[in-house]
Amino acid sequence: MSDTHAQTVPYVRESMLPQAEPPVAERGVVKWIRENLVSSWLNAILTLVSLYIIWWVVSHVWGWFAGSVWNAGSLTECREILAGEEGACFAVIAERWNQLVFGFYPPELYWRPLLALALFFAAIAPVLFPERVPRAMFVVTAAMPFVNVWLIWGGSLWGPIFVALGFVAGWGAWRLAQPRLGVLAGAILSVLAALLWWGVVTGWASPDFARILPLDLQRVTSRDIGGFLLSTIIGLSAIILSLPLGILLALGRQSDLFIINKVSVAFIEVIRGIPLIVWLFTAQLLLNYFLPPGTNFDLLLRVIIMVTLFSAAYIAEVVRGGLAALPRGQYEGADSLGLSYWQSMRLIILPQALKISIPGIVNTFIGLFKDTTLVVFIGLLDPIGFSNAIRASTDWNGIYWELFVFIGVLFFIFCYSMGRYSLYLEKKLSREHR
Amino acid sequence: MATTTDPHRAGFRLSQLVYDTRYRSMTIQIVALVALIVAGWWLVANVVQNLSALGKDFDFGFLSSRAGYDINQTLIAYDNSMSHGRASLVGILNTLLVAFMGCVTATVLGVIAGVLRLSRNWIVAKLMAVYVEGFRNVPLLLWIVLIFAVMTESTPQPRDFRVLDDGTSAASMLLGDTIAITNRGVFIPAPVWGSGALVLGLVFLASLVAIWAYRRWAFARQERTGQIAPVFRVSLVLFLVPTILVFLFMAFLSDRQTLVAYGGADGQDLAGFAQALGPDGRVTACVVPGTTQALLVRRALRNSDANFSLVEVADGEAAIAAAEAGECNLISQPPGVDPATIPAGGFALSDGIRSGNPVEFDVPVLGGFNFEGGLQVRNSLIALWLALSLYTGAFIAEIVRGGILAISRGQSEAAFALGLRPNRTMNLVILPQALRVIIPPLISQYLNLTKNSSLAIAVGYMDVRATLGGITINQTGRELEGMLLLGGFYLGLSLLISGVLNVYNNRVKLKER
Amino acid sequence: QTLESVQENGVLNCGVSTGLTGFSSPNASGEWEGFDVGICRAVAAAVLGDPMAVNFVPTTGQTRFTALASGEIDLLARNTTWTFSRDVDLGFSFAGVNYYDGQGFMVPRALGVSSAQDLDGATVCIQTGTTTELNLADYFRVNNISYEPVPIETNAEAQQQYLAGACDVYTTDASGLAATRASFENPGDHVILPEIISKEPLGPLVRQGDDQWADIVRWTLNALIAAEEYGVTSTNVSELASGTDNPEINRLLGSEGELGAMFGLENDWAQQAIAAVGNYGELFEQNIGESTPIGLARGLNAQWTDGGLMYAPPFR
Amino acid sequence: MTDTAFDDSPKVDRSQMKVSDEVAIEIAEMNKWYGTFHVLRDINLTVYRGERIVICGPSGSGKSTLIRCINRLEEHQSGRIVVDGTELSSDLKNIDKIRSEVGMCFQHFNLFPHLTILENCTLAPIWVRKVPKKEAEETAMHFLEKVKIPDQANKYPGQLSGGQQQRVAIARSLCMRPRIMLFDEPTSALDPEMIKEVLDTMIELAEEGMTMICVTHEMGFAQAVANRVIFMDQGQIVEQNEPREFFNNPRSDRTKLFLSQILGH
Amino acid sequence: MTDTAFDDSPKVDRSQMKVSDEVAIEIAEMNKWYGTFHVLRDINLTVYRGERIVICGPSGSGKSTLIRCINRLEEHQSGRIVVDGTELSSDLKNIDKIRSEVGMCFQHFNLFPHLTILENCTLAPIWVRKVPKKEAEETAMHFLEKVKIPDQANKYPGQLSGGQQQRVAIARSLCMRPRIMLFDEPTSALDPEMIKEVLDTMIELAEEGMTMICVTHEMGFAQAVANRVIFMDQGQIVEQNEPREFFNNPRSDRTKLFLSQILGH
Ligand SMILES: Nc1ncnc2c1ncn2[C@@H]1O[C@H](COP(=O)(O)OP(=O)(O)OP(=O)(O)O)[C@@H](O)[C@H]1O
Ligand SMILES: Nc1ncnc2c1ncn2[C@@H]1O[C@H](COP(=O)(O)OP(=O)(O)OP(=O)(O)O)[C@@H](O)[C@H]1O
Ligand SMILES: NC(=O)CC[C@H](N)C(=O)O
Ligand SMILES: [Mg+2]
Ligand SMILES: [Mg+2]
Repeated sequence: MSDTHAQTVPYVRESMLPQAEPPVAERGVVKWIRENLVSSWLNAILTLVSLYIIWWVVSHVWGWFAGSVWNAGSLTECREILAGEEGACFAVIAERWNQLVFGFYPPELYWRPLLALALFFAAIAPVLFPERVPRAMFVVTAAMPFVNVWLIWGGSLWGPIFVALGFVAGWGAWRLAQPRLGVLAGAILSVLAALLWWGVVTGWASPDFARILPLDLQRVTSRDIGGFLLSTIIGLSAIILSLPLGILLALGRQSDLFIINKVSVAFIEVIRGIPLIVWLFTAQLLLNYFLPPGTNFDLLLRVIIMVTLFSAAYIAEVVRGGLAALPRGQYEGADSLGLSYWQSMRLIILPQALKISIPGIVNTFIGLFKDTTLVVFIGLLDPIGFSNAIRASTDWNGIYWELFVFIGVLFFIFCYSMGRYSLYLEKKLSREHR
Repeated sequence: MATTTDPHRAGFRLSQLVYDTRYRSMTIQIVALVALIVAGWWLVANVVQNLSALGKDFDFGFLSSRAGYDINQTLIAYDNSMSHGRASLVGILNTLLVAFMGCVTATVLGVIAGVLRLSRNWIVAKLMAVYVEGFRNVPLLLWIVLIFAVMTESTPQPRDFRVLDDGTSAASMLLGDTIAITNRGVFIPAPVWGSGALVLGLVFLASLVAIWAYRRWAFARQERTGQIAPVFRVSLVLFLVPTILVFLFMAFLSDRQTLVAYGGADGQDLAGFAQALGPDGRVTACVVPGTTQALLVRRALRNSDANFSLVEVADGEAAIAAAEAGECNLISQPPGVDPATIPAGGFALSDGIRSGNPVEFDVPVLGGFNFEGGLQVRNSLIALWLALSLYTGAFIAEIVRGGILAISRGQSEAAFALGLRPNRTMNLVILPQALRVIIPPLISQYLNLTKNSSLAIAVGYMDVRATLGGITINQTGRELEGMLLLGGFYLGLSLLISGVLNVYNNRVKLKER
Repeated sequence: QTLESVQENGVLNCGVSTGLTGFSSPNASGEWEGFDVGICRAVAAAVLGDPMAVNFVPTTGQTRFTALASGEIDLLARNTTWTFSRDVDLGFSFAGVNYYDGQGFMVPRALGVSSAQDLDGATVCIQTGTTTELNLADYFRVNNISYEPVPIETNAEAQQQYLAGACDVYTTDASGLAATRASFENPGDHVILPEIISKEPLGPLVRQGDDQWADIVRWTLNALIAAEEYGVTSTNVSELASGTDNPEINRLLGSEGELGAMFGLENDWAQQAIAAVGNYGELFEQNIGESTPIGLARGLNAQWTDGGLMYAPPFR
Repeated sequence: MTDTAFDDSPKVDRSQMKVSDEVAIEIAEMNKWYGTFHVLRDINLTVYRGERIVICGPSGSGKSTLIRCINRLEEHQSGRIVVDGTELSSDLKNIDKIRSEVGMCFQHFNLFPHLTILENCTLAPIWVRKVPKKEAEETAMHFLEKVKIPDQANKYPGQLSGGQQQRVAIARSLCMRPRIMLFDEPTSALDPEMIKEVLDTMIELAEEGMTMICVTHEMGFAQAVANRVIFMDQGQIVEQNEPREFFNNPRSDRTKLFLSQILGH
Repeated sequence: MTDTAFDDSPKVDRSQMKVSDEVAIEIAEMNKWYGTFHVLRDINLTVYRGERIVICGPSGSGKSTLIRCINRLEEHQSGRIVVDGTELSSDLKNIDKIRSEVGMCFQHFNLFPHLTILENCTLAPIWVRKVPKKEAEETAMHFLEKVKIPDQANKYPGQLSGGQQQRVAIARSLCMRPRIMLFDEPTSALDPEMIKEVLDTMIELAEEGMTMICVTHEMGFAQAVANRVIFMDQGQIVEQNEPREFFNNPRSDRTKLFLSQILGH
């Protein structure tokens, strides 16, 4: 048709063609099926196999799920209700819901952990969505750890307040000393001030304050905390505490100072090279060997410390990645303006490096949160621990799937949504940085 | 030149320690070192004090004392009279075993899932996404206990395999009665190496060498003439065919061996001999454990519904001696033994048994309490192995997917535009590049898997944590030493693996400007 | 110094087993009860005057010694066998024996096994880190029969594995077997074999090197045993404490002499302990005796006066 | 700006480049959809052996899609494309044949970063043409000399500048001794200095009589070497003409608008 | 090409820019090694207050290294560098002092992307000079006006064009009220149109009598404002002269060769 021969026949289209519908095979469901399900022989077979797998799973699970019993006092009762029919016995969850979620936490005090959780979300909001949340919210962020400790364990509010004041004292000493005496002396002084505060002032003043204005909440011991509450407490406190430590380790690992560098490397590698479960056993059984004779403190606290150290090593690697991703020019830019090392870290480097690291940190946290289940081996009652305990009771002896499915689904919801969040962040970051 | 103020080069001032870059780093390091030493000293001092309060010392001598406990899965010879050190070694090997098996299957699963997740097939891709997200977002421990529960709760007990009087049984073995899946584990046929096994092994090695040589030849020829030889298919044939042929040939050649019985009449066959022993009599056969002869004798006896027991001896000589001493009344002699050389008091049964292939399979059969013979892959191992593989596989799938996605579409388009076929494009262009991206995180997943194998504790698998870090510590009270060794083992392993990783990384780094 | 730290904390850290009906198990409301738990409560009552001031730390066969050695717990009352190496090498002091036991086997009745000698090739569930594990190895070695051990952490898991048929035999202390069987749906379907293959004197233990604390635990246990001998029970103890004409009882209950003060306790320490948990006989009957589902006979654990081995040294 | 860069190069004597009557590529009534989006509409185009065609047009007008259809990197849904007498269908053999006849050069070069320059150039001859390695290397060196970078043969792509990389990409295609070359904006990812290097190479190729279809906005290049300029818009060929006419005397309004934009700035 | 961009700008009246006798920077017998590689060899250079020095030379000749030594982004190993009467030694106090006296402007701007333009400019004054925030912001706005982008103050660097970013970088340095400015190829990462914006800003600075050392290949700029042009090669100062002489009458062969290359193309 087109005889537009080379140099001879110029061609001009007079009227533009409109959009046309693609041929039938190229549109709608037909096309979708053709391209997505049966684009080749192999694909067609795969489709059939997948359909079979889906059918198999659904047909096995559906009856069990659809026929589930939600109201019964024991497995036998459940079986009676089912009367031989297939069906799950989710009654166990209904009955033990409180235990699985809160452990032995006194039921009338459930509002406390819930409030603490709400507070936690309020506190991380300015970190997660810095654009949308006013900066004043950082006050909540700073106060949250102390208030939450008080909310969960109860006791006098003055304890946490004095601990917090210790940090304030340290910071004050830093502000006073650093301009005059320099960084090193300032740092030492501020640590000393904080220690002095905790060691002397707190012991001497806080009981008095407690007497004058009690601010007491009913105490709840660590042994009463269990279930998802326990996992969450361990996970969240470890991640919050490990963040500063991890940053220090990352800086240490980046440092040119031989000893500091090597110590950081050794710490990170040793922690990461040994399974968490070994560390937990260490926390449970060996820690006392390393402490002065006679010291003995809460197992939960020890676990939190151990998990904190553990996740700090991982966070350090994440942050190191963030630091390495910053162009050298940023360091030089800061140097050329005359900022000191700590100033440039605090004002220039870390804000950027941490931002890049947030997805990694969230992923570390997901891993950590899953790993909190390991505390069952040292006798703490996390959800899996409770599932064992529940199965050991005569009422529910022989129940498996329902508990595992429930725990699994809860973990899945948490971890999956956090994973999505970190993915969203990654996308956003790569958009911003390009 | 104009004069500038001459900076006075004063001697060392104390402020230089803090303000002079040269000394400052020294100062900080010394402060750090001192702090470190103080902290270390504090810890050690506490340990010393605590130990002495308990009247304990720090001593690794316990490793050589008698362990006294049994381990159900041992890759090397072990019994309870051996030392704690040996028990630890058994545990270490068990850890390495499950880690190795886990890494292999996790890789296979991960690669398949990762590739399928990129499939154009919507259902398959979604199914893989469900697998990956499902395993990644639920704690490993939960998967381990879940799979263990499936294995123990929904598989039959060995006694369910027993055929009842009405000829039925609650469960049956698979694949021609060779595999039994029970709630104590899966019993599979175990290979027993016969006398020809060495030859077979050599043939197999030779075919590996041949494959290598063929590949070199094919490569050289391609360089020379450009012709491309079918490497994969020929390799596959070389891999399988010679070994199978030799096996068949040797099986064809294998002769019948002579069974020598004591205390019957000449000319009997096995059944006759058994009957001759009377209703209370028992055929006791002297066998060398672990040989094909032993396996075949046992099989023959089992099939003859005679009442029998086996006596284990060290070798053929010992068997004859034992028979002459009356400890057993049946031994087997190699094929073609001259009847005249049959030791005194014995006679050859009329129906010999086959002498055996280079490889015989010891098929599990139901015994008194359990399946006997064969290889028992215990539930604890299976649960741990499966869970670790599935869990890590999900992570590997993401790595593989990421690796393939990281190779831009332009690369395959360029290869297509050059006329390369899809499979060549995969082999020559995509895979070499994707592997560089994939392998480093892959190895760190191997590391994770190895560390996670310590969750064996959830299913009672006897890994190094259970032996050295569990029973040994418990029996000897050497928790400090034991945990130190345990930590050292894991640390050494991961340093080793990451060392390998570093070497690899340095070798494949892409050259850039 | 353990005494001081316990008194300072106001709570006794007591290691018990993770759950063995009748010996130590948490009830529906999360409160621990049982025979071993009774010892903990008695010691707490003697030392702190409050039987509820106990922090129960569940331990497995494997973790219990480390927990005690490292100071995680102050007292281990967890059906633990008194052996030479534990006493000498591991560095513990046994405070006496609260139950004379021996290792037994439990099999499903359906297997038709009547003797341990018939167990050749059987799969055996054992708790790891126990004497039973070692006894089992010795026993089968001596009798030249083979077995397949299935190592298990806790009694609950063992029970589960055993019921699922993952092992043919469950072996542990006979008392533990009885307690486990009692919690089965159909206890009658399982038999405990006649062989008792070892001596298992079970008793509470403490760290070596703190004699004062060891004495406190030892004599608290003895007080319970003596109380039974002298007919002091939880119901009549307060009445008897005001003074009787038996000087031994008076010394025991503190109305005469200064026994408590000798190891740093109040003089009414034994009275507190007995009031809290009852005397040895009461403790036994309430938790594991014949009237309970566990139904253990006193047997060796009867008073020496009744032909048993329970024999408390004199309070003098 | 880029015009300037090109203006320095010697004008090519177009009459020297001969066009035969043989048809190299014939596209007839070709249509293509992406999903329901009609990207190419009723394309009719015949390219004769030795012709040098420049395609231009606004972004998104389907230029890339058109030339990618020619070596079947994209599938067309109706109409026919005949390359060198072979019709493009889903027949794999035809596709392979056409792809080894048609060389393609991408905007982003798409060199294989894990292979040296030499290996990049010999890969396809060895595995597709089954040429002995030695011979393939000789050919490769020949073409590398032609694009003036024989000394880079043993480096990796990452070590070369953009212009050098694009020239390697051209050499890589040439090593397959294609009869037709397709260029998809080969210079638009390059810095101005490098553009010249690449255009020079392309002009040399044109002088040797290679059939070329080139998507580019280097109007200097079009004026210098093209036999025909094709202007596309909204998936259609709007105008085609020989270059002088095309630039000086565009007929369609769209073309005028387009030319005013790219020449004006 | 880039010369053209500059030629449009008005010629600067050089006589107006005064040079005092005071020494701003003195570098004497300075040597520097990277490992065993001797990058700077026996550098002697005295810069007077108010002087504007342009450094040029082939790539790798050590130009950047030299000016980075001046504010101690790199350490020198022998010889001395005295800036504004303070000798650069390993004494941190001196380093801090010099860095706050010497402004530096990088090829890639190195703005802080997480801070707004205003924050970029006030950061150092607030934290190093301890100026109240309000005052710092006023100063910053002053200098932003000077570089003609006061309206961008609340944007983030990523939202600005390259030329604007470079001007912000200059303003950021100026906010520290440095007495000496160092520029390291400030225009070479920019598109031609933007180069002019930046050069104009620099010329304005020069007119105000700022002491400047500038590594650049913008010969137009050198001719317009420099008091002295220094030519470096292989880590040494090969030639220095006032611009007219330098360009019209280079003495060393090395310089001639270099000039023929950069002016010729
Ligand atoms: N894979 C695809 N799926 C859907 N639409 C596509 C795809 N590839 C391209 N398109 C669309 O097809 C149209 C033509 O794209 P094409 O790349 O051919 O344009 P172009 O003329 O080469 O433009 P440019 O000058 O920007 O390269 C565009 O509108 C584009 O958005
Ligand atoms: N950190 C470093 N380690 C080792 N060598 C370096 C380092 N930085 C620069 N060099 C080398 O020092 C020499 C001088 O580098 P410098 O950056 O000063 O050159 P330049 O004159 O600025 O060149 P250009 O015009 O390319 O910026 C170069 O040969 C370079 O390779
Ligand atoms: N079963 C147990 O937990 C205890 C077993 C045994 N009495 C021991 O002390 O080792
Ligand atoms: Mg395009
Ligand atoms: Mg430079």
